Formats: sequence, structure tokens, C-alpha cells
Amino acid sequence: MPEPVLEIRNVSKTYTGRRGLFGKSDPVDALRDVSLTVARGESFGLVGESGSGKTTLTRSILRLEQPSSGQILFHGNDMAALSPRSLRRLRARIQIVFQDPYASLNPRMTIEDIVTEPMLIHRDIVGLDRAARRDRAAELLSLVGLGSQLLRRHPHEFSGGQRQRIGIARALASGPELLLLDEPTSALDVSVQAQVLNLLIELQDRLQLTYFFISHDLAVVRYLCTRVALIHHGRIIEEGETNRIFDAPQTEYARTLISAAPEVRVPA
Amino acid sequence: MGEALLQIDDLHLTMSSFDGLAHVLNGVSLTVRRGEIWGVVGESGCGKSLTGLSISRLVQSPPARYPAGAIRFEGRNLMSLSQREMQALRGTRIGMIFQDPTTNLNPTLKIGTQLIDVALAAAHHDSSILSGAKGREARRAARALAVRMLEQVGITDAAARLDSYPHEFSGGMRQRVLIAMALIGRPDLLIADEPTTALDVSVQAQILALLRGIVADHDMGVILITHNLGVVAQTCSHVAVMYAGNVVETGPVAQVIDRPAHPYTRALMAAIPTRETRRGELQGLAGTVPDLIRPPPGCRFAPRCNRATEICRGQFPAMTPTAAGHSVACYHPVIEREVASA
Amino acid sequence: MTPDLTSLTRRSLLALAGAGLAAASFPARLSAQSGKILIIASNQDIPNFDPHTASGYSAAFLLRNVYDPLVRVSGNPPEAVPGLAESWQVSEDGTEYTFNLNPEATFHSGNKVTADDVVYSFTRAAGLAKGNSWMIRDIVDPGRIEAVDEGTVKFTLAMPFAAFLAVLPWQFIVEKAAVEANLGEDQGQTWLMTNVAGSGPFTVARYEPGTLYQLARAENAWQPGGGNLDGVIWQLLRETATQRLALQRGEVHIAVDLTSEDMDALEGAPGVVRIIEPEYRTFSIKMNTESGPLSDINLRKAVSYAVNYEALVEAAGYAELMVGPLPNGILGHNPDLDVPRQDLEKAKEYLAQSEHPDGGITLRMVHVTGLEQQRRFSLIMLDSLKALNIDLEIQPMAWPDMVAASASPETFPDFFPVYQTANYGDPDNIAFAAYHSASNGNWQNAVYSSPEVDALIEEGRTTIDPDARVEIYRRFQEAVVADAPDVFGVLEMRKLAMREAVENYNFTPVASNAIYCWPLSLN
Amino acid sequence: MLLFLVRRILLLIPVIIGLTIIMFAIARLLPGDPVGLAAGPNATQVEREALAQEFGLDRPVWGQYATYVTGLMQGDLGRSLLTRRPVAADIASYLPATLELVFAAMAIAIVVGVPLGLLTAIWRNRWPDYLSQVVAIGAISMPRFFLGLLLQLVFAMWLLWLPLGGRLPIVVMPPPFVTGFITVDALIAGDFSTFVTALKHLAMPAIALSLSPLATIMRMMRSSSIEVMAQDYVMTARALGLPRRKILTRAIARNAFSATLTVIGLYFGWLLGGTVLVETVFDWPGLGLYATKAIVSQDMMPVIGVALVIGLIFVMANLLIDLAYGLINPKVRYA
Amino acid sequence: MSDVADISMPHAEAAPRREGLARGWFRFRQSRLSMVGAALTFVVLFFAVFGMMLAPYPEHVAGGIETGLRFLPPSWAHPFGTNELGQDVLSLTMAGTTVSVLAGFGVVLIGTLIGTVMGGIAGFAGGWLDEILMRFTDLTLTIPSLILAMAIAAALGPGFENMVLAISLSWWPGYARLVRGEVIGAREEVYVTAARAIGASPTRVLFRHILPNCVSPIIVKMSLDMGFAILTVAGLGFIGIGVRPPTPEWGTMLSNARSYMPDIWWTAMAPGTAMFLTVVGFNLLGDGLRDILDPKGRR
Repeated sequence: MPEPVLEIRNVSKTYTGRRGLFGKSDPVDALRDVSLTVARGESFGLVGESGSGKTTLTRSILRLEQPSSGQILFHGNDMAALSPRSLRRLRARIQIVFQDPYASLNPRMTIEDIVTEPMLIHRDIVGLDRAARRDRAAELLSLVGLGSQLLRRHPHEFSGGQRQRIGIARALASGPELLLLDEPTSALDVSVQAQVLNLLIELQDRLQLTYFFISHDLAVVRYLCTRVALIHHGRIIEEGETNRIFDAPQTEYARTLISAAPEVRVPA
Repeated sequence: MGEALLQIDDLHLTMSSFDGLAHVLNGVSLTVRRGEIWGVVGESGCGKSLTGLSISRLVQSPPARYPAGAIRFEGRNLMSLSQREMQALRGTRIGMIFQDPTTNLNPTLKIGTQLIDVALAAAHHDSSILSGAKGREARRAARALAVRMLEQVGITDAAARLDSYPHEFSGGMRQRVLIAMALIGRPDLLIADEPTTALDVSVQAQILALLRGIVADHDMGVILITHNLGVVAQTCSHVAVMYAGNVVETGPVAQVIDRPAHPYTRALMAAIPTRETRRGELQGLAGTVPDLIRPPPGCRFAPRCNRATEICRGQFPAMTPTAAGHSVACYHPVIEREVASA
Repeated sequence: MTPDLTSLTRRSLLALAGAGLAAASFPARLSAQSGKILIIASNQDIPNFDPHTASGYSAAFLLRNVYDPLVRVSGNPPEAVPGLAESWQVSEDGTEYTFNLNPEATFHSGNKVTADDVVYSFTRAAGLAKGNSWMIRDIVDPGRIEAVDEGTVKFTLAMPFAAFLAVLPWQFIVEKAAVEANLGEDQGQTWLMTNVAGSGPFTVARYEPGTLYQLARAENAWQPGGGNLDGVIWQLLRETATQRLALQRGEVHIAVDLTSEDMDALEGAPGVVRIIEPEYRTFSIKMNTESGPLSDINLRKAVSYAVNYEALVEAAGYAELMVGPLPNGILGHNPDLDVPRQDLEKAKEYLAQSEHPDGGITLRMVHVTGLEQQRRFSLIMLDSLKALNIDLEIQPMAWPDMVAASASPETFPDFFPVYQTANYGDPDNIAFAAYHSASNGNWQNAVYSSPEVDALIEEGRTTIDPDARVEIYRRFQEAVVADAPDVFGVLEMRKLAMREAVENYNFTPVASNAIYCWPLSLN
Repeated sequence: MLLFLVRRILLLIPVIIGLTIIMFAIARLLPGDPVGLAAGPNATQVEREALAQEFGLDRPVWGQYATYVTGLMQGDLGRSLLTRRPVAADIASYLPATLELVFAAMAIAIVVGVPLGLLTAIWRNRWPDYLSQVVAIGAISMPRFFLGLLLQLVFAMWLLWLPLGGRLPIVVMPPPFVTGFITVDALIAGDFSTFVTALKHLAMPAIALSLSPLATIMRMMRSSSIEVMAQDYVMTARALGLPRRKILTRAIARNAFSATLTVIGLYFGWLLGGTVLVETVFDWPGLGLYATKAIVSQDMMPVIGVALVIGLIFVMANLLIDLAYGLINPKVRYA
Repeated sequence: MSDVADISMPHAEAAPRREGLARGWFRFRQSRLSMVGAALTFVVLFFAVFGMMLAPYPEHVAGGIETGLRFLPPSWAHPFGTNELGQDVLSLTMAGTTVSVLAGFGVVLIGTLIGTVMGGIAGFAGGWLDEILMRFTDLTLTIPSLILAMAIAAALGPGFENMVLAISLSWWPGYARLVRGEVIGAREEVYVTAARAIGASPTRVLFRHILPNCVSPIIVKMSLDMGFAILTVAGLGFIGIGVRPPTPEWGTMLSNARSYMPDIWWTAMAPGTAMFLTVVGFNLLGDGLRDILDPKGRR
């Protein structure tokens, strides 16, 4: 097995009850003792239904949230132990593409601003001046299949699929090696979804990216990912090679989930 | 095959907006019989939902206008009914279920109250629903009916749940309540607009199974509006594929999915990854849905179609039967037997 | 009735109002209240009922009706008439006063008013040193008031004081026994604040602070004369226009705070009598003689000659221009005094002799927030001073801020308009308060100080002989005019209006809005 | 529920402390000489000092504050420097007048505004809707004191239909004190003519005060009704054949009103403090006039007292609104 | 294999940014009331700038008096009559626009500034800082604002700056709550999470991503508040705690005029009507702006 890029070790996360207007709510266990390893260059799929803890795990990997216990290692380094400076450097190497292409782009910024922002923030690593950043933004846009003449436009002028491409271009701007893909196609129509999925595959091949792909759509995961983990109520239920999981699920939950997924097959 | 329950005939719908007049529905035709579950599929913005709402005459007018077409429900043209007459049909003859179970229930009223209100309203037009009970008795009868309906859609401890508020239910349960509400007036036609899109796959499967069971029990016609071909394949008996305000292909599910004749249907299916699709071999569909204010002449799919020729850009192709019950609106349909995106 | 706004004149409006009056129906007309109740509209609340701490004209109204002084003031020109004392004797040198109390005089409690009560009252007033006690400060020593017998009381003054009989109407007698029974820790102040221990013709029947105070005729009212009133209501109506309207509608009998505009509006109003009489109340503009540019007498004179006096009178409505520092008509007033009148040439001459021969300075005028006439005077000054190329900065100030600013010449503004009301009908009142250096630091005379003027004032107040006093005050007036410490302004007429139904009213130019109701009748 | 009430009432304590601290800080800002004013024009330095001492004004401000808070715990709001009367007693005598005015204005605003808002939402984009929108903007924009003057001019001075100001004509004895609301007390006493008279006096100030909340409530009700009409559950109700009237009362009015309630609560507190101008115009003997007079003479105890009382009523009103909101909206109740 | 290369973009070509403005203007123009508001506001702003110059009797505006011409009823020479000092009411009213509009702007601007800082910090920092700032805001909101403004104005003494400051100090809590709400809302937006995921510093997140997206509702509130600020300014003037003479101000004019009602009604009409029309103008404009800038808040 190739070198692990991301290691998640026994991560748990409990949300303490919030004090509401009329009293306290109970604490919620969002993640329970989750352990996963993502190897370099692979596409790792994380499948779960709503409320299963997918999003909490993503946010924890990005350090947007602190796990209650456990470690998240990036290339063997514990992210919780990093200095703010090192953490910032690290952020250049882990990037994310969000589910909702309409909400994830700042409506007040131009495409150029959006795509160059990571380069600006990480200019000490990327090392590009203003003009070079602009050139690179144009390059990134054509890489994701958009014309560089669109740099001056604002997000609202684009369709959903195009925005998702912009989101991908932004994620690539700081030259990351690991991309977290948080349901990047679930808000898109099937025809557009197919385009974006193909783009992702193409980019992975071209840029040697590692994907951590989160989805509730089994078909998409099976299409894109080499390894899959199922998460349910904050716990990893089953993990393994994609084909193995789909063809011979070991757990009851996995079997239910796979059989429930509608497929374009004529019922007998 | 029984008599047509619903017959939509060349329905046109326009919407006026800042940019101009949008031709949202452009001659939609569809026939639904009792016992049939029709899946209406297509990408977002192709007019699926507006077709459903038009049947119940629930599209705000203005800005909407119906320049042409008819919707016949058991032979009566709904387009010529007054709102009052239409209201008598809603709930009792035509039921509806919408996409988002969280927003479709009134958050400030108990589940029971909402069910009973619908039952009473329905009984107003069809007294047999509460077996002719009046006044107080009617209320009691409506309550009993509500309990029965909840039990029927699979809610346990139904009598106690009547006093709960919507926010105390999970998403799947709420959708069950909405189905119960739609069915309490014993409609003959049920229009379900993306009833499972907001739900998880496992819940989706349950709800779809429930729908299938109900149709079998009640001998009703169903229109299931969805963007998910998988759902159609799993649930429906017939399917109508819509593109940019037109129905481009109709037929029994087995026919259409096995042998899609319209290039658009084929493209849609090719875009869905299946067990057999290999990595990197998914077929995308280039381009986007056309601008409905200035639609392309002729076949609206022509600009994205790899089979398009000169004729396609001239006039819209008429629906032509290709096999029993299977029709397609295309000058160059794919007739040969083959499996999509092998 | 749809009045055409453009063609509506004041007269036609009044006719309209009169016609409407008849049509307007109010459930309870004045007569509906049992007995004869006189209603007076005022905009000033009554602070408290203690005769030795309360001050202000509203308090004066209450006190002079529910308490008795030794002597009362009446007539025009005002003179002392019997109150509790039915007669009195003055010694040659003017230092000994002997009062013989009216044997009929009884307190509301039924007890007789005795010399002891008089001594107690003066002692209490002097001890508290609040309210009106300033009028007799340094003149009446409580230790030298003697109860000769039950009905006789003798005052030995620290010095001759010409105005003694004029200040006595404002020194009220309380019932010693009643106060001592409720002494508390503050000389009975808390108790007297809301209770009455007097012998006046009326007593307090009910009161709602901020709304009304109702007096009822004392059961054992012993005072001679007297009208048919069963009671009096002091009704608070803050806006003068409201007072006027209420008077027109017959909801009140007397309105005491009317403006000139109101008086114009009331002209010819049916059933209404207007009383517009000169009163001993000066309204002039003090200048900062000690600090700032106006410490230069030439500049002061320049200003005095630049002022548009005609505008002052016009803006003041029913008023007459002051001639010198004393109110017109008061004892010793010299109507022929040579005082500055608008004369721009003279003004510029004086300006040329000052430190600012070309003007070009900015002076500061402060007026009290909400006092309309003061605001008008400020604007007139602004307008007048433009001729001298002097800018005026007008600053409205809250009254307490103004009081604070008076404390020193440095904080006192260049101009400050002041009303000086004669609390008693004697020139000493205004002269001492407004021009004697003893009041420096107080608002009445914050800065002006002249040994010559001081000496004249002191001589005037200790001289008894009226003719000698006239001469002294003549010199006083000339001395003040020569110093030009003020822009002498106007004497506003007292403007009262009452229903015709009120009978027996006689105007007295002292505290005329604190109406003494005993002689009045309603028909 | 009880716990919630207790917690909310306990929350009043920091509000009281905060309010008094803020107001004391402002009192401290005053550059003026309230003692000089209260002592009167002829007072000597000794008298002023005595007065300052009597009211504790010679002590450091924190000491004054400590005394005030100690008094407050016994319901003592201090004494007015000017009248020397206890502030609590003054407020008790002025508050009913203000409350009567505010309640009357709010009643007009709600009774007219809520149905009108609902109706205009139904008639959206037809002429009655446009007309009421224009009128509403006008009502919100009208300076209350100018409106008051115009009303006086027309109804009291020209037409002579209504009295110019005050709560009752001078000559009418107020009914025995029960609630402090003259209209209510007159009814309790069975004195119908006094009731009518009091109502006539109440009419103009209440209308002048009610116009802006009326228009706001109407606009709020209209917009939230329109918003609710676009809700999915209204569509569902229509799709399932519920009669119009039922949709209107059950779904729209109920949900739209719960949004409007918040505005009503805010306005109630706002009106309490906003009666100043109307009370000034109509000579209405309420808290506003009392506070104005105290402010102008820099008599801070009454000002602090009024701010405190209005603040507390405001908080209590919002507590009631929250409770009412919970009754209408079960989500809040159980959350 | 890939369809990446042949993407066509019909929408992108058809929708340049300018069209957003055109669309907004179109919607604004659709509403006749918004246009009336814009026109009124324009007239008001015109008088605010040129009122002093255009006044038929500029000497009266500067404090000049003509006591001989007191209380003249409306005529050609004095369309709104003269006041108690013989000053032309029309001139004073025209010149009074400047004070009202400037004071309104001042109040709204300072209020917005304080409110944005308080609300921005509270919403962005969250936690105890949020708690403290918002409790303080709520507390200030609890004090009746007019009484608070009056108390502060009385304490500071009359004058334009003092008055503006006094009202602003009672005005900001509304903005603090608005901005906090908007900031918290924006903080939860995915694009903000995206910025944080990129590694943007808190300052950058706040100033580049959050605040720019809160601007529309703030501008809308400012325009809607202008009218009320002008009313409050006039209210203080009416009570007698306003600007210093001879500065013409509508509330003060109305307060003076009141004593002469009903006989001399004209001195009240011009300032009262001017105030009403000004506030109507700003309110209509604010409604119109809200419709285009803040569709969420639309009726």
C-alpha cells in the first residue's frame, strides 16, 4: 500500500448541548471512534446518509472544528499539534470542493478574485506576483474547461455546473495534493454531474491528486472511488475495496443501503 | 386498460418576466389511466413541476397564461372550471404531494388538526368519505379516519401521534403524513412532485414502496415527477421524458429504459453511472437547457444533439409511435435494439 | 363648517370659535360642580405647601390663599393692608414695628392665632433659610421678635428697612402647635410639604401633582370682606394656547400665563375680560462688565446705542420700553432719565473709542431654553449687532447651567437676558437684587459691581423718608445708566384674562398672577 | 415553562443594574448645576451645600449609586431635587395616564392594522392595496407632533368636536381610582357620561400616537402574510382542497400574526418612551411630560426612575410577547 | 471522451454585470412609489444644498428680523407668511432643509458606524464577547430612545453637533443587532467556510467575505432610517433641545408656531409639511432600495 496521506485515528466528536430559549438540549455524538487511512493517489469514498457525521468529519479534517478526541495526521504529522503558521501552510495542501455551487462562491467577488485568493493567502508558498497569479488563474480556468475571458465575471452569471468548475479551480489554486470533495455533484443535474465527474477523473490523472470523496450517492461513489467506507450514526460501519463492498457487503446496514439505491434497471 | 383518467392535450404555458415571455410548456400531451404510475423525468427547468401544478390549476395567473391546450379529468376539461369547481376536485379527486416534507406541513398546527381539516373539506364535497356524518359526529369520524390513514401509511401509535406537531417527526415520517393527507379524501389521481428527493436513500425506498402499495390498493392513477431515472425504473409503470417544455418520449418503463428512442433519453441514461460503467467512461451531455424566452427553432434539443440535421432546426417533430404504447418526438430516433451505454 | 384657510382672518375665526362654542357640548358645565368654584389655569406646578421653603408664583398663589401674613398687599400702586394684623405702629427711626393681631383670627384647626405663632413662624423661616426668607435676611433677627402679649408682636429690626411692610405679605404664619406635633427630623418640612397648618381663607381640599390643586373655603374663615367662592382650582394647562382656548370655552375662569398673541386673539371674545397692566417686572439684557470685550465701557455703550429698541418692544407685544434700571412707575422712578436709544452714529462713535474700533469680534449670548421672549431678544441682538460688525453666537442653556455659569465672570456669557420680578412693591427689591455687588455670582447680578451704586442702594433701603428716597434713587439711576451694565429692555405688561363672571377683581402690580381669591365672587 | 419564567424574571436584575448604571453615567455627564436650580435664585452658598448634602450630591458618584440601589431594593426611586417629592409616588401618579394612552393607541393599531394587513395581502397589487400602501407610508412619515397640531387645529379649534388636551375637562371629577385608566374607571363607577368625555379626550392623542404603529403593523402583517402565502404548506392546503377561509385563518393569519407579534412587542416599549411628543402636544399628564420637565431642569432622579420603569415594562411586555409567541408557535415552545 | 473542451456558454454571454444594474433600475422604475420617493428625495437634497442660497429672504435665514412685519398672513411676498419676528417662513423652511438632512445623515452615519463595529465584532467573535456586547446593546435598546436622546442632549447643551451625537448614541443598537444578525448569517455561508478552508485569516474573512455581503441590508436600513432620524431631530427641536438660534430648524419652528395656533396657523404649515414630505420621500426611496438591494426583506 502506498504511503498514507491522511490518517484519521480514533476521532470522536461530541457536541455539548446548547442552551436554548426554553432549556438545554442533549449532547450529540457526531463522530464515534472513527479511524480511516487515505493513501496517496487514491480516491477514497465516504458514504453516509444525512446526519451520519460525514460533514463533521470533513470539517474536522480541515480543522474548522476540533475533534473531542483522537488524532488526524497529514503525512504523519498531527494537525492538532501544528503551530498556526504550519497549519496555514498545510491548508495549501488540503483543499475542498463544496456541495452547493451556488453558496460556496462569494457573490461579491469576481472569478479572478475567487480563484487567486488561495494564491494570495499562500503567496509565501506559491510565490507568485499579481500578474503571475492572474495568468495562473486563467490557466486554471481553462484546465477546468472554462474560458479565461470569464475572469472578470461574477458567480451569479454562471450555471451550476460552471460554478462547480470554478470551485474546483479555486481548490486547485494553491497546488494541493489532497482534495476533499463534499458531495460535489449532488446539487447538479445528471448530465452536468457526468461532466463534473469526468473532469475530476481527468484532473486526478493529470495532477496526481488524492481524493477524499464524500457522498450519499452510491452509484457515483462506485464510479469514482477505489476504496469506500460507510458511515452511520458517526461510526464507520464497513470499509474496503469498492467492488468488494458493493458485491459482497458484510454488514446488514450496507446491504440495506445498497439494495435501497434505485438503479436504472427495469424491474423484472 | 381502462378509460383515460387524465388526458393532457397539447398544453401550452407561458410566463411573463422581466426578460420577456417564457414558453415554459410547449404542447405537453399525456394520458394517465387508473392503475398506472407515470414517471415524468427531465432535467431541472424542463417543466415537470409546472405540468403537475397545472393539473391542479395551482399556477399563479398572472404571470402564467395558458394560450392553448386542455386537461381532461375523466372527460371534464379542467381548464374551463371555475376556481370553486376546481377546489371541489382538489383533495377528493386529485391529491398532491410535494418535495419537501419539512415545509409542506403547517408548523403551528397539530398533525391531527391538519389531517382532520382536509378530511372535513373533502367530506364537504363527497359526504361518503365520512359516511355522511354531520357536525360533531363528522369531526369524530374525521379523527377516526385520520388515525386509519396514519396507520395505513405506516405510522405506529397513530392515535397518539395526532396531537404531535410536525417538528416532532422525522423527515420520512412527515412525508408519510403528507401522503396520508393527500389520500384521506380518496383521490383518483395522485400527483407526487419529487416526493423522495429530500429523503435519504433508505427512507426513499420505503416511501416508494408505500406509494406502489397504495396505488395497487386504491386503483388510482399516479403521476410521479422526478429527476431520478432510477426512481422511475424502480417504481413506475410508464414514463414520460420531458425536455425544455416538451414531452419527447413516452411509453412503458420497460420499453423506454430498455430501448430509449430519443437521443435525449439516451444521453440522460448514459450520464448515470451504473454497475457496468467503467471509470472515466461516463457520457456527459454537453451544453445546457435552452433559453425558454428565445428557444431554438424546431426541436429544442437539436443544439445539443449529435444526430441533429437541418430538418430538426425547422419544425418541432411530432410524437410518433415506435412500438406498442411507445412514442417519441424525434426525426432521427434510435430504433435499433441496443442496450444504452454498454 | 369647512373653513377656507386662505381667507380666514383672526376676527372671523373668533366668530367661528364663538359659534362653535355654543354648539360644542360638554357634559359638565362649570355650574355643574357643587358650589362656586373658581378655576385658574396656570402652567406652573406647585412645588410644595411649606410656606417657609416653597417659592415661585404658583407656590405664592397657594400660600397667600391658605396662609395669612401679618399684612397683605393691595391696590395700584400697591400698599400694605391688614392681614393677620389689624393695625401696626412704626417707630420714628423705622426700626421698631408693633403689630396688633386681629382677635378674630383662627387657624383651620380652630385655635386662635397668637403672637407666639408669629414668633415661631419667623424663627422657623429664618432657621430654614429657604423660600422667601431671603427678603428679611440680615434685617429681621428672630431673637429680637417679641410677643408682647397674646395679641401683640413687636419686631426690632437690625437696621431701618424701608420695604419692610412690602416684604411682610410674603412671610406666612404657621400654627406652632400643629408643626411641633409633626416636627420629624427636619423642622416639619416633610409634613408641611403636603399638609397645611395655616389660618388662610382657604384650605387644600385635594391635589394631583402636575394636574390640579383644589382649595376649599375654610370652614372658619374669619377674614372680613370676602366673595362667594366655595373653592378654587389651580389647573395646570402647560400651553398658553390651551389656557386661552379653555378660557374661551368657559372651562376655566382665569388664565394667568397668556402671551401677547393670545391677548390679541382674545380681543372681542365673548364673555372674556382682558387685563393688560404694567407690572414691576423688568426684562433686560445683562452684560459681562468684568470679563471679556464688554468689560470695556465704550463697547457696552456702543452696544446700548446699537440695539433696535423698537424691535424689542414689538417682539414683546404688550410692553413698554424701560427707562433706566427701575420699573416704570415704581417709587423713585425717573421717567425723564436720559437712556440710550437706537442711534447708530453714537454707537459707532463709542465703538471707535473701544478696543475693537471696527468690530470684527464674536460675542456670546445665552438664553434659557424654552423661554420664548429671551430667544426673540437674542435674535434681535444678533440683528442689531450686525450694524457694528459684531457677530453674536446664541446659546440656549438649561436654567441650572445658567445658574452655574453665573458663578464667575469667566463663565458668565457676554449677554444674558434676565427677568426681574418685583416680589414686593419697592425700588429696593430690584435695585438690591439686580445691581448690588452682594448678589455677584448669582444670576440676578452675576458680575456688575460698583462701590458708588452699592452705597446708594444701601442708603436707599435704610432711609425711611419717601422724599429722601426718591432723591437717592434718582442718583442711583443716573449712576447705573452711566455704567451701562445692561441693555435696558422692556417692561412686559401683565397679561391676564378672565371670564366676565369673575367679580371684584382688582389689579395689583405685585405677583398679580398669584391671585388672592378671597375677595372674588362668581355670578 | 415555570423555569423559563423564573429565569426570565431573574434576568431583570442585571437589566435594572445596567439601566441604572447607564443613567447614572449620563447624570454624571451633566455639566449643569441642578442644586443651584433646585435651591432657588435667592439661596445662599450655605443653603446650596445643605441641599446638596440632603440629597447626597456632595458624595462621590459610586456612593450615590450605592445609596440609590439600596433604596431601589425597597422600592424607593429617590426624590426629585426640584419638587422633593418621592419619584416612585410621582411615577405612580403619572404612569396610568401614559399606559392608558399607549394601550388605547396599541389597541387601535392592532385592531385596525392586523386585519387591514391581511386584507391588503389578499388584495395584493390591486387598488385598495396600493391605496393603503400609500396611506401607510404617509402615516409612518407623519411627524406625530405635527399630526397632533393638525388634529387640534381641525377638531378642537375649528370644528370644536373634541377637546384640545388633558384627560378630562377641569370641571369633571375623575371617577374613583381603580385602574388609573379614567375610561375604565368611569365604566366601573357606572358613570357613562364621564366615560364618553374621557374617551373624547383620549381620541386625538391616541390616534396621533397610533398612526405609525398601525401602519407598521399593517405593513408587517401584509408582508408576512404574503410570505406565508408563498409557503409550501399553503400550497399543500390549496392542493388538498381546503376552503379559502380555512386557509386564511388556520395557515396564513396564524403564522403571519406570529411574525407581527414581535413588532407589536417592540412597538409597545417604543411607544411608552415615545409618548413624550404627543403628551407635550395634548398636555396629557403622563410620564413623558414628567420626564421632559425633569430633563429640562436636569433633575436626574425622575429621569432615571422613568427610564427604569419604562425599561422594565418594555422587558416585561416582551416577555409576554415571547410567551404569546410560544402559544402560537409550538416549535419555540418545545425547543 | 471528455466534453470539457466544447462547453458552450449561452448564459454567460447574455448576462454582463451591467445588466444586474439595469434589472434593478427596471424593478425600481416599475414601482411608481419608488420613483415618487426618488423625486422627493432629490428635491429635498437640492434644497439641502441650495436652500440657503435660493431663499427669497436670505437675511432672515442669517437671523435678520423685521418686527414691523410680524405675523403677516400668506401673500405673494411671503407665500407662507411671516413669523413672530417678521421673518419669512418660506425662507426659514427652505434653509431648514440643510439642518434636517445633515442631522439625519449624521445620526444615521454615526449610528451605523458604532452599530457596525459593535455588531460586527459581536457576530464575528461570538462567545463571551458577543454575549457582553449584545447584552449592552439590548440594555441600551431597553432605555426609551427619545428619553435617552433628550437626556444626553440636555446634558451636552443645545447645538447641532451635540444633538446629532445625542441621537446617534441612542440610535446605534438597531444597527448593532442588524449587523450581528447579518454577520452571523454570513459566517455560516459556505463561501465563508471555503475562505477559512483556504486558510484566510479572520481579518480577511471578516472584511473580504463577510462585511461586503452585509452591505445591502445596512444601506437599506440607512435609507429607511433617514426619515426617522429627521423626525427625531425635529422632535428634539420641538421639545426645545435642538439647534441654537438663529439656525433655522423645522422642529423648533413648529414648536414656536404652536403657541400661535390656531389664529396664526401658517407659521406651522410650511415646516410641518416640509418635514412630512421629506420623510415620505426617504421612506419611499428606502422601500424602493430594499426591493432591489435586499430581496429577502421585500414585502
